[in-house]
Amino acid sequence: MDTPVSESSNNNRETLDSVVIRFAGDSGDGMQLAGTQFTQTTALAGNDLATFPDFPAEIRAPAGTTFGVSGFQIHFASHDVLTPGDAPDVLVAMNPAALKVNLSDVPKGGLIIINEGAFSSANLKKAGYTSNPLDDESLAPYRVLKIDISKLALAAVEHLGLGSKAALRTKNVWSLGLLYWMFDRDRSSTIRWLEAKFANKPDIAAANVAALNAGHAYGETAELPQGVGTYKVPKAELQPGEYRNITGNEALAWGLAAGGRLAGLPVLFGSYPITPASTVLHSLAKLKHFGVTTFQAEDEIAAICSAVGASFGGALGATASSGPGIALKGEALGLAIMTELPLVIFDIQRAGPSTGMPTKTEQSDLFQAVWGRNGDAPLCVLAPATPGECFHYAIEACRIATKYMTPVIVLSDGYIANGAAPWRIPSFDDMARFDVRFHSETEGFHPYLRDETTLARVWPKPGTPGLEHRIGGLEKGYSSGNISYDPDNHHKMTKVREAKILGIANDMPEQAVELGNDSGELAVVSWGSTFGSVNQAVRRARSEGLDVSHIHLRQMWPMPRNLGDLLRGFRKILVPELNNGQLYRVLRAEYLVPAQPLDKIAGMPFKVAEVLDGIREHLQA
Amino acid sequence: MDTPVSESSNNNRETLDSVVIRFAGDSGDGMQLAGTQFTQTTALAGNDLATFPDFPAEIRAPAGTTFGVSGFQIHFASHDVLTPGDAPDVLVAMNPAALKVNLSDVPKGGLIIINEGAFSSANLKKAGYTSNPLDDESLAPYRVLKIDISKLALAAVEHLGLGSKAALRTKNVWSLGLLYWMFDRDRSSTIRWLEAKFANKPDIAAANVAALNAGHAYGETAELPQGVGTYKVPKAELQPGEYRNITGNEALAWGLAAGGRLAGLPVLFGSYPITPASTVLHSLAKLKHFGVTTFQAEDEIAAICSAVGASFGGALGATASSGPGIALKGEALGLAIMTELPLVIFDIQRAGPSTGMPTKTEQSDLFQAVWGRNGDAPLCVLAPATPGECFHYAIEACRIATKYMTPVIVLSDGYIANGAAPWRIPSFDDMARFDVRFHSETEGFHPYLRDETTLARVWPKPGTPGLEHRIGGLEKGYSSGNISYDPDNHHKMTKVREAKILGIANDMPEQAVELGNDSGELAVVSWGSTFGSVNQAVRRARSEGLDVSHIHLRQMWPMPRNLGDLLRGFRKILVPELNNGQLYRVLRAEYLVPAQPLDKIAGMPFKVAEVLDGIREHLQA
Amino acid sequence: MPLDTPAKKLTKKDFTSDQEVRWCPGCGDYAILAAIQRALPEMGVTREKTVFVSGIGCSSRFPYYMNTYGFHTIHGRAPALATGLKLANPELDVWIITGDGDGLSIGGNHLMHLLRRNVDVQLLLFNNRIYGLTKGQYSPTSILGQRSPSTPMGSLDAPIQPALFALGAGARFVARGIDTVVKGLGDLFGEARAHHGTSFVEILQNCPVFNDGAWDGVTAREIASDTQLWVEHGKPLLFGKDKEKGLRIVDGGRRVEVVSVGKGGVPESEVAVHDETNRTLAFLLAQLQIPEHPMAFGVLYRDPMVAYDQAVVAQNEQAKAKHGDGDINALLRSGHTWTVE
Amino acid sequence: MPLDTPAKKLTKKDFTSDQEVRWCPGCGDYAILAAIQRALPEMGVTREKTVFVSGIGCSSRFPYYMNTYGFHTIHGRAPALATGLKLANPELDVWIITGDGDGLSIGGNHLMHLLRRNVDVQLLLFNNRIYGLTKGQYSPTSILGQRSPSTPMGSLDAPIQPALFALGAGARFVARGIDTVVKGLGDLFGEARAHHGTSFVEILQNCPVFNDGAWDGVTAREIASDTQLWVEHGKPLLFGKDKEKGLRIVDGGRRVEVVSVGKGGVPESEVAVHDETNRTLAFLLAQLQIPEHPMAFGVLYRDPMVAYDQAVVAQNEQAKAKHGDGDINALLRSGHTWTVE
Ligand SMILES: Cc1ncc(C[n+]2csc(CCOP(=O)(O)OP(=O)(O)O)c2C)c(N)n1
Ligand SMILES: Cc1ncc(C[n+]2csc(CCOP(=O)(O)OP(=O)(O)O)c2C)c(N)n1
Ligand code: SF4
Ligand code: SF4
Ligand SMILES: [Mg+2]
Ligand SMILES: [Mg+2]
Repeated sequence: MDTPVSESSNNNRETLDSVVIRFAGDSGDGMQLAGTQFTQTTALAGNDLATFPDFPAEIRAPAGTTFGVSGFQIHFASHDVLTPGDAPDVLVAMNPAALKVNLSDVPKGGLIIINEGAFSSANLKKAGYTSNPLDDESLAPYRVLKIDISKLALAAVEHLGLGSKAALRTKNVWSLGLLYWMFDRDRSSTIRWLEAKFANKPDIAAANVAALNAGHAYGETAELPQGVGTYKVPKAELQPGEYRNITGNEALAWGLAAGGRLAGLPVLFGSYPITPASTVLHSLAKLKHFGVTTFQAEDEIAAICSAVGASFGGALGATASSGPGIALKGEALGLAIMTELPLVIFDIQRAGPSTGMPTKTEQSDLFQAVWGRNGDAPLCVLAPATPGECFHYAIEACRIATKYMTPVIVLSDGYIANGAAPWRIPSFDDMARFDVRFHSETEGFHPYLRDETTLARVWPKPGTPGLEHRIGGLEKGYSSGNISYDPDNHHKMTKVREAKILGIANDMPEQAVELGNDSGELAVVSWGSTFGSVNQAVRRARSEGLDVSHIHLRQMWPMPRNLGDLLRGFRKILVPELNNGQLYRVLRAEYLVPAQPLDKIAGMPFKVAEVLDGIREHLQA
Repeated sequence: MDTPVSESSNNNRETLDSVVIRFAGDSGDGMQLAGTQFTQTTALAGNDLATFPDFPAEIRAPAGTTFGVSGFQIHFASHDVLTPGDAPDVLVAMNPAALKVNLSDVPKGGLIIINEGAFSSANLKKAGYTSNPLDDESLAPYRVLKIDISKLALAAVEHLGLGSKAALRTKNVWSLGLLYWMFDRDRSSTIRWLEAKFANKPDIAAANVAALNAGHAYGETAELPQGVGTYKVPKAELQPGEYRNITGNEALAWGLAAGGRLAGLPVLFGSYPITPASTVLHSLAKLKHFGVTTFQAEDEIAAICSAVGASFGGALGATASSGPGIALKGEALGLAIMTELPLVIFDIQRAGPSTGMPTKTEQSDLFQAVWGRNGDAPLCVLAPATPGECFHYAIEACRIATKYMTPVIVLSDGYIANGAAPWRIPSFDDMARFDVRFHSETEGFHPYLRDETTLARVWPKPGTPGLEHRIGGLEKGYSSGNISYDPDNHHKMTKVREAKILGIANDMPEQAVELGNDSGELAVVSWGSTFGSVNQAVRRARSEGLDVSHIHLRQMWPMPRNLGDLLRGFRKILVPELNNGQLYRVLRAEYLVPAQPLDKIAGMPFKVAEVLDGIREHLQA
Repeated sequence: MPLDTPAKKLTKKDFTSDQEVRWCPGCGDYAILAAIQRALPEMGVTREKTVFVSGIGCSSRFPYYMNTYGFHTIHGRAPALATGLKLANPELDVWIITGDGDGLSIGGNHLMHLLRRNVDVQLLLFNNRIYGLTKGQYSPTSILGQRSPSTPMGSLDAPIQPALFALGAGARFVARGIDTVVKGLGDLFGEARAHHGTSFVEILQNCPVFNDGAWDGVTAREIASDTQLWVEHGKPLLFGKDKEKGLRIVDGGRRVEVVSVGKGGVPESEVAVHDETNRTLAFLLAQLQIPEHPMAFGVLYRDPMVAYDQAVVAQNEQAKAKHGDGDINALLRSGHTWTVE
Repeated sequence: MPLDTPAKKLTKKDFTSDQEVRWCPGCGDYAILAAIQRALPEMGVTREKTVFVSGIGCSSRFPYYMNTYGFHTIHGRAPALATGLKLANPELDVWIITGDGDGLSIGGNHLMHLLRRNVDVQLLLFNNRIYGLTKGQYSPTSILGQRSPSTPMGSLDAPIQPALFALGAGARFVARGIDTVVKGLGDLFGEARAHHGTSFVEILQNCPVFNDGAWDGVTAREIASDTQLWVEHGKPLLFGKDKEKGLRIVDGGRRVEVVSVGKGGVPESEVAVHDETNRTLAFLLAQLQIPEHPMAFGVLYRDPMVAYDQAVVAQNEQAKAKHGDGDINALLRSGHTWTVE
């Protein structure tokens, strides 16, 4: 929470520039719901914002344990927001485990709102506390607001005569009400949402509304301790337009549907559930009326093979998975490369190796995407930076896949996949179509005839008389398309497969510099979901007078055609990544530039401060 | 065939320094047999030699077609031989297709021995000849010896009253006899071999011996045309010892059995057949009395999983495959990395991507081996240079896998796998044992206790009371071995997994320079099976006075600890590879040295001349 | 399933591609190829709507020799690929060609799911009880004790029985044929194609190079009438040169015994009658092995239900009927939005 | 199969690890865990010779809670891994824990080959007809029309029947139990362990979070006696509160009908008697579904043959007996060698 900008606002509210709030509680406590509603309301209030939901690995972890804690962080401000914030200004801790897990992230002086009612000795024990932190000195460095939220919520809904379990479940909404009061939010959209959600259970709806109002009223009426005030965060200057919240996986799904439309093709999406990719399948399964067929395959191999089969048949085949599942798809990816069929693959990265930490984010599949197959097997790799960009890059993947007859991997990650961000909704009507034209000329036909410019082979659609042909994973003759073991031909075909992919760089934008000059002392080169924290860090470094530029890659392969020249304009190159050093190696291999890694392999996004420290250190080194 | 060294030998034989002979015929013509026998006999005669068998992709390709041609090339000399030779001095062409496929490789003036009897118009047509090359000018640039071998072989075995099909099958042995005469070889070992092979069919044995003798006699008695003489290649100076021929796959199999012995462990080899890896399984299946259990799994995933299960159980788990199969193993490799279990993987590379050209060699799985998995998943990668080295590196893989509790990939390829080379047999008794000690201490036990030096975790064997424990693919707590989602712990574990693998470099030799100085103008850096041609090329370049050194890598990951410094001592670095540029990128990524590629992606080994040209060009550039 | 029919009557030659056939001389695959090239024109299919999809193996080279659309995919994955193809383009007539290794070793799982889903394709499994292409290792259908390069002392794992497996997996059409019984094959192919859903056809195939005569005990011409029982729906289960032998079901349906029929034997009425819609009977028939029993051929089981691809199309249509043709602009604006001015 | 027995009698507690159990409250997995922790001491096994191997899924977390050796592997591959483990160390007593997704979706092929090979392990398939861990997508055993996040309009693929699949794959021991019928489970576990070869045990399991009550039609206490037929070898197939109902086999063994037994019904002698060694009967029983028939539980099929791991050990011994303990020096010098002086 920044220092107050002024105090001259309504109701004596302090005006703040930006605030970070973290809701934390047991996974049964409804923290995700509270966070999502706060987000909606805050967006409506005109702030810019970013969020970070953090789930436990278990479906329903035993109540009260530290590994069952669920968190939702929101950062909102009167200016641009790029990250969910390093540290919470306000922590809402609904039980001892939530306090235990999150306390170390709260800066000294931060505000902690605690549900005292959950600090029973049983809960304290489950959380691994040997003494009650509310009774000792451990919270002294913070501003603490202890409230028996359980009891107050129960009281607020008592008149409705619900069972005590159901009644107690409203405590998340009660605390939401309190925060609405504290940050001057309007309750009405949440009330409408609750009434719609529980339309079939009017008493539950009423209870939640009552709790929300009660929490709000508590703020208005109760005497709050010293240091706990009320705040106002002015509207941000946002680009005008219609906005919505969108998660990365939703955006990928919608982008794929849109890409199919723009290509004039039906889409077949074959997938096998895996965290954190499953929700792409879930979203697409609802889009059957968009010409999207979804197929839950028996495994990842069948999933990608079904997509390859669909593309052979003249549809746009697509699939999605996460690291371990993508590993399984390697062999079939090779088939798509060899048969030069369009294919869209979403890799929602998670912490590895192996099963790793499935619910945690990471950027460690870059090598796998670019180089992880048998043989010389080039394809195109894209990496959106934000949930909203996922929509754009899913469409771009469809365009490139069909235009160049190639698989395209879109590298997302658990962080963008689940994180919702406000997104200015584009107009679909303004988007350029890229209708596919299937090959139709029977004269001189063979299946590996190539377009001279793109080097893409023709796409003949089964069902077309006169174009009957056979393809497969064996090497093809350049000028006949038949199986060929000719040594020179294999060399030539390997080179043409490479040239086709490298040529895609001519069809995509040059690399821009996000912040700073086109040359200088230090370029910080990031990719994917770390955009926000890296951009913030570079901004701060520049405000400290350091000569630092920010370059953010979205075209991972082929890389932007000007990238080598651009990088050579900097004396030093620092590559922050959520992995053990992958992009920095690719840059060195491609451009022979002295890129250095800055790694964080913790299943968590970078904090701005971590990147900033890395920049300072690197400049001193 | 070099120019005659002297003419003063026995029977007026010209003395030659080195000769390259290629046997070529239909796959039914027994060319591999003729080549192998010529090899045995030549080895006995004391020459050094190298061979290159080249099979058709089909099991039994239709007789007479060009894609059914089978070839076997042998290079033998009175000096060191490192490659099977660029171009044949002598081509034996048993039918029109064999002539058609191989003619372009024969240098002007080369000797071509042709089985005239097979040049029927039907065979000419099958080979795609429109006119008979024996009748036109196309063979004018060569020395040609036309013989109706079919007829002469039939005549030689007539007295045995075989069917004409069986009788005709002796024509390969007839031509072998002729070559034995021409190069002064002793027939007796082949006769013994034939008699043993056909012990159950004495008439076939007799027919073959008769044909062999008849071919030999033909040479002695027939008037041969101008320019066709008899030759002698003096013994080479070979290191004294007992020798045998060994193929790379045989050597891997035997090395694995030996490695199991040296570790004091039973071996479980789980594999699924695939060209060109299957023969490792075939060899090992015969070694049950060596404590080796072989398991033909239902697929590659089951194969590697069975090996991982075996290692968990306290045996040494191993598996083998080629590119597409290794791709399928990626996910399970990650499991072995995460659970830190020993595992030996042989990747016998073939031309890719996808199914590619299964019977052809290539080095295009380096990326896949080093980087081709989800997550940060480091392991050890070794690459023998010759069939004989396969034995040594299989043992080394066992040593490292068990000492460091890690998967080790041995990268071989189709060329070393099938190519037989004379190999000085080591004494097993001289080899250092590396007996595994399973963990036994129950006090303070957890499964991720590490050795301070190697960083390897302990290996507790199921069945041991008091060490009951659970492992799996989820991230482990550094100090408990239990599942951990702790962010810092994941960072620490990722780093310790990396450090463990990098530390292996301290346990392996420093990189030596094969030829030339330790620093200078140009280092040619090769790896794997290209050793021979690259070494020859560098030797020739040096003899031309060029400042070139040869560095041959066998430790692909971690790389030798002095490699960076060594490479930085050269102004230029050229990396010849049978792929589209993989090692050169790894070198740039690791050492930021200006390595440049020299690629050949033709399913064939380098010719010496190709590398030499590359060296010259690169020095000029 | 029949779709368009060609303008002019096609012949075997129309279905023969220009690629040289690259199987070993004498390979059973030749006969199967000829049988299908002959049978397709009979069925009145068009070349352009016909697709052959295969995995990897000698048998899987099949598509190259058919002058139709074809896809030679990767080992074991043809069923998965064909499923996607059929979902993308349900009007195509899709044939899957696989081997005992391709279909039952690496590809067993995809085969199982193809069968339970009941995708409308024909699957021909060439069972030579060996891995041909990789030079003769034993396969999941090899007999116990099979000697091969990977099992020099004989194999130890019990073979899978393809038809039994298919029934266990929920197949709705299970048939069996023999490479050399060309007429029988042609008929089976026609039945298979006519069936809506996955038609599973096992074909006993000889590999003269690596497993010569593996089926001789069943297929040799001299003994064929005693070792082969060709079943027909509604007909008694008779075999033998003069149909003088039959199968009687005993033990409350749990066992089958061979009986002599007619003079000196039992009356024909005691011989069981084939009911191709009964899965338990099919299970019984699929298990019959020489020498105790004849081996059963023909359509062992056929009990159609809706094909998966049809159901998918119908559900997609239903969604369209309900929501109208999807509107991307509306999708992007669905749920909660707000406007910044 | 029983090996060593522990020095002192162990208890449930000895088999309970120190890891906190992380299933949802009310999950059927708890009961199964308790059942095995109780059953193992009864069988007299030692902790150190016991290994639990699993894939990925809620059910696959099982090994963490057993204080034995354990391996939580990767999705679907537990059977393959266990096969290698058992070949490497045949003295171990290996239990595989899998789910309907883990074992029958991604892992179906490994399961099939485990069964046909007959590796001596026990496999427990927790069938909750849903993917639990990934939050509720339909599974290969989900009923037609199952609504789930991936099938919002209902699933279209026919479910696989695990026991039927196992029989088709050549399993030699097929049994079925219910999470809440703890006594029955304990008995089945004992029988499974006693069987030499792969013991396949399907356990109907409730997932209260994503598929609550999926089995209620069979398992609900009020109706259990009418919907559950617990079979016993040599005993008539009777069920109902007072065993007043039975199964009669009709139509030459092809169909099964429910009959009333005793007064007013048919004599008990007309009721079929269970023969666990008869595969066709097992196939018939495995297919029974409510509401037409009761669902069959207990050991549906048991017909031991030599276990794969035993055969492998024997063949290895045979090789040693024939060639003696392998000598690497001799191996390197086998075949043709020559000496350079
Ligand atoms: C991933 C992969 N693994 C292994 C192989 C090698 N391979 C090709 S075909 C085959 C088995 C073929 O057997 P089958 O399906 O019975 O066909 P057949 O050759 O007998 O007709 C194998 C193991 C491969 N091509 N790809
Ligand atoms: C290779 C791979 N693909 C997908 C997943 C995701 N995944 C984990 S468990 C599971 C399904 C679990 O279902 P089931 O086996 O029925 O177990 P349950 O959770 O119902 O007990 C899936 C799809 C994974 N972990 N690994
Ligand atoms: S190896 Fe056998 S199956 Fe393959 S083509 Fe030859 S004969 Fe046919
Ligand atoms: S999701 Fe279902 S199966 Fe998984 S632990 Fe929860 S209740 Fe059990
Ligand atoms: Mg086969
Ligand atoms: Mg389940």
